[in-house]
Amino acid sequence: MGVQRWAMGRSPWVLHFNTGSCNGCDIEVVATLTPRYDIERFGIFLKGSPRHADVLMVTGPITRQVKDRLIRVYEQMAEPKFVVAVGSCCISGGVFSNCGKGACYNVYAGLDSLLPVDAYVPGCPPKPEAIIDGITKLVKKIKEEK
Amino acid sequence: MDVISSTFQLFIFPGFLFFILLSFLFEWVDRKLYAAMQRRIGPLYTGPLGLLQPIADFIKLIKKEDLTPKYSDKKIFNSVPLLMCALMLTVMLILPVAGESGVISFTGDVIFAIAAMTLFCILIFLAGFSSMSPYPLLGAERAVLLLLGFEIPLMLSIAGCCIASGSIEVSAIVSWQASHGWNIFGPQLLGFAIFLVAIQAELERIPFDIPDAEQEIVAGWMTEYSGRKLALIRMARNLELVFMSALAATLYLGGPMGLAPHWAEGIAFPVYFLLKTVAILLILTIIRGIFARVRIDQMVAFAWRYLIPLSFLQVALTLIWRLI
Amino acid sequence: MSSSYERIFNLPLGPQHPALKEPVLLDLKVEGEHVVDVALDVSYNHRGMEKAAEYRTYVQDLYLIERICGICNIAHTLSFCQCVEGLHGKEIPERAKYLRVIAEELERIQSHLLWLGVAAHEIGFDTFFMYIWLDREISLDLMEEFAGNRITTSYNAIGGVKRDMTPEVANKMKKGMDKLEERVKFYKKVVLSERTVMKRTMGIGILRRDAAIQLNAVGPTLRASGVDMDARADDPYAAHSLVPFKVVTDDGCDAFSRIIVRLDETLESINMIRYCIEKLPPGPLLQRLPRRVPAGDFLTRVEAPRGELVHFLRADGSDKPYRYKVKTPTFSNLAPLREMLRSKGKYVVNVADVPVILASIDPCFSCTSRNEVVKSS
Amino acid sequence: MSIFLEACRSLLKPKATLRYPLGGKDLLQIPDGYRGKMALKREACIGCTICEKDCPSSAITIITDQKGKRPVFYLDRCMFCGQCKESCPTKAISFTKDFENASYDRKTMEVR
Ligand code: SF4
Ligand code: SF4
Ligand code: SF4
Ligand code: SF4
Ligand code: SF4
Ligand code: SF4
Ligand code: SF4
Ligand code: SF4
Repeated sequence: MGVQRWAMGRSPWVLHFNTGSCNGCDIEVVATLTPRYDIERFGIFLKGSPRHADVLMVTGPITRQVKDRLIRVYEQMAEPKFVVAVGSCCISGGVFSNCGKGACYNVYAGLDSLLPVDAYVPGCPPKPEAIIDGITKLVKKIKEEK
Repeated sequence: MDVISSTFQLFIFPGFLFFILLSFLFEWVDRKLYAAMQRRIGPLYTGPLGLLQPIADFIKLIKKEDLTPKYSDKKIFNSVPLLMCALMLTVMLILPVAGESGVISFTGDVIFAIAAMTLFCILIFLAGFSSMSPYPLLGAERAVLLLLGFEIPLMLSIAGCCIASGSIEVSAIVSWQASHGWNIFGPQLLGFAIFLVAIQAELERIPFDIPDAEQEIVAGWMTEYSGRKLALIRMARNLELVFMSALAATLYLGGPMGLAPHWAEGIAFPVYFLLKTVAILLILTIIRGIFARVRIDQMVAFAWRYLIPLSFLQVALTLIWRLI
Repeated sequence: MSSSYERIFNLPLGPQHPALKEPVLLDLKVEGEHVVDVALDVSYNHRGMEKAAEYRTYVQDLYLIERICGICNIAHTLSFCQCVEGLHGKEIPERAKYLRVIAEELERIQSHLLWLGVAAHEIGFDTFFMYIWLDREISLDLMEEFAGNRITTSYNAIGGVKRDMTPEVANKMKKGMDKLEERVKFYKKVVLSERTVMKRTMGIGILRRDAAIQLNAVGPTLRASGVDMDARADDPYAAHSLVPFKVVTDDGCDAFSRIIVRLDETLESINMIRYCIEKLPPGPLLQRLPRRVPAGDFLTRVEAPRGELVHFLRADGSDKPYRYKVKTPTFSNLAPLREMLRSKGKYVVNVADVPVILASIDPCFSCTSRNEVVKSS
Repeated sequence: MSIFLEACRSLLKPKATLRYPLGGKDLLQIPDGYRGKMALKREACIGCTICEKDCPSSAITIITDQKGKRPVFYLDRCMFCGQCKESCPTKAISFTKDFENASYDRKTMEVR
């Protein structure tokens, strides 16, 4: 469906989920809303309710405690839905991925072990421009696939 | 012929289609101006200058999966969005767009408009209540509290207009203004101000966006809605925005009437209508931009302490003015 | 209000909630619109950092400790470096001390502006939020130029700092400070004149002076209750004994005076940066230190943007810490927060006030999670 | 009231938004010291493996190519802290201004 894909790519509403981040990534995600970056240009809103959102933007290492919530929120979202992992912590555990052998006892090594991830935005934290770059790449993917 | 023209009027212009498109346009204007006040751009890449953004949002939501929470009261939960749209579309038919009267016009249609606004609030309450989860419940409760605050000033300010023109019919108010000057240039100026404040509350916009205050109760009464139903709710709210601005223009700014040669009235009047309603919308958006949200008890206290006495004063002034 | 118990219900805020940028669970007991009690669950952010620190070398730990928190990463690395330097018993070069103060104060400006924006957002004042965050970009641009990244800077190194301040950057910094000063003064004017802001913050989140001391509040939360306490003044580190500044206090004890305290502190920080740029002594940046740290205990206090931050290091002579312990400002402010969130007598807390009160201590729980609930299956 | 005046002034002022990405990357003024994606000067690297040992998030693995040992950087774990650059005795590692590293696939996120 051409129209559907067009509309989907033009209005991806984002739900931001912090899974135990150090706040670095979160403030950069929020910063993308602000005048300098203004992601509303792409029709993006940051939504509070999982029911309204299309894109789950996860920041921070996924701690054991928050895992169930994360999955619950993902399940509450309506199809079609997408997941973006922002920041090295979220992609792989980042600095927490190296405790002797493997990740720290309380952190999952990467979001992709829990949810299907559509785009990765590396950085610690990624610049707001880098997050925008990630979103544009995601939008391209939405338009071409699904 | 008559059937065709009235069907055209009902469904296309100035009927449903016109209003729906207008509602999308209004959302765009609202978002763009709001962004500009914050030195942002707002929607930009969807269509020229982002004009198609509201339509993209709508289509996307329509196409999304539609979830109904397990514990909700399904009948009410599912029907409320549709009812909201239907209600708004019906009540909009009384708005005069191309002439003195709208598609439908009858004595007492002003009362109908007021009733529709109240009904809309009740639908909001039902929407929140039927979701059966804490945030929507709190939102619904707040919506009703809000209604207590602004309903009376709203009615009284409209009553002021009715008293001034001696009629409770929209077309009569419009034609009265055509001959006596706009309501806003009279004792109704105060009424106009009260009306603007009250509809800001009715529309649940900052500073009175209390029932869906994001920072406190997520999306308030809308929290559990998704997909098609959310699309309808958003549309109903945009329609309400159009309706309220248009009603303000009709009651206070002389409706669609204005200077135009007789042969050009068919075009000039809708243009006047648009200009005036958009002007009201701009005022509403600026108000939204420069205030912080007040608390529900502060809102109700404000309404009872200032708005209601003032609106009584306004009615009294109008009465005196009429008698002289 | 009558205390009919049927009307009391639980309203969980979080762990995923638009008012909170972090996973935390505030379990409110609500009666109508009034909060009667609150239980906090801050365990969602527990990443096991203190344990992880024992498995890394000091060089690696620097970056781990930095990621306790993004917003005040400089305060954390500063504490860590001071612990290590302290055990070595070495002074760092004078120039590095000044540069550390500049970095620290720049971070404070950034953090306070961030917070002011968030506070504006919490009361639904989005336009104000946008203006503030637009101006905050000035400080972030300076940070990027100065340290190489906007947020997580990795500026401090064990034994000094990593980068020098070129005259060019110094010039930009001075210009940026002038602009920021003008804007912060404007914000103060707005806060002092905007009725809706005052309505939403005055008399909200009251923490009396004695309660603040008793419950061990720190930072601006404490100073807004009229207590004159600041680790920079009481226990000077880096170049703080040489850089003059005023400890800002206010007697309002409510959310509003916390805004004022933070705004005034920002102005102080701007002046401190100016002074440091002016008086920056020449010399080396880094005192190279061996990778193995002598055995011993060391504890430092640093005034992070949110208040006093305490780091403790026990070393056993190897190149890895034996034990590392962090006590962060938000953790200290949690007990006062609970006090603020409970309606008592004439003092009522509305649900609508909860985000404002929460924001008023400037919480960030990423450094605070101390425990994890383990389900025994 | 002051915020109203500011809003009016803002309406007249140019927008603060940088039209990235459609306006191009040149809009952004990335300072020289910015730590973006790293680059390796292959000739300079002597294969000492210090960078691997010091990397706090084990984002570096040493592999052997025709010239001997050398590091590979995994961007999905790297946090752009700059320690590898500090540690390298021959200054073989440097940081570029490239920040556009978003990707669909974790496996492609590496610098060889
Ligand atoms: S939990 Fe495992 S990986 Fe983490 S520090 Fe302990 S031993 Fe190392
Ligand atoms: S990637 Fe870096 S900035 Fe982001 S949450 Fe992890 S440590 Fe913090
Ligand atoms: S309490 Fe804080 S510092 Fe300690 S392990 Fe947990 S997150 Fe790390
Ligand atoms: S109080 Fe803790 S979480 Fe908050 S900014 Fe400081 S270190 Fe970070
Ligand atoms: S109170 Fe519990 S968590 Fe804290 S030190 Fe004692 S045993 Fe450990
Ligand atoms: S920048 Fe830091 S995390 Fe990345 S490879 Fe180098 S040392 Fe490792
Ligand atoms: S530290 Fe430098 S020289 Fe040694 S392996 Fe790494 S890049 Fe090569
Ligand atoms: S300075 Fe020389 S001996 Fe010391 S760690 Fe570096 S390469 Fe090895």
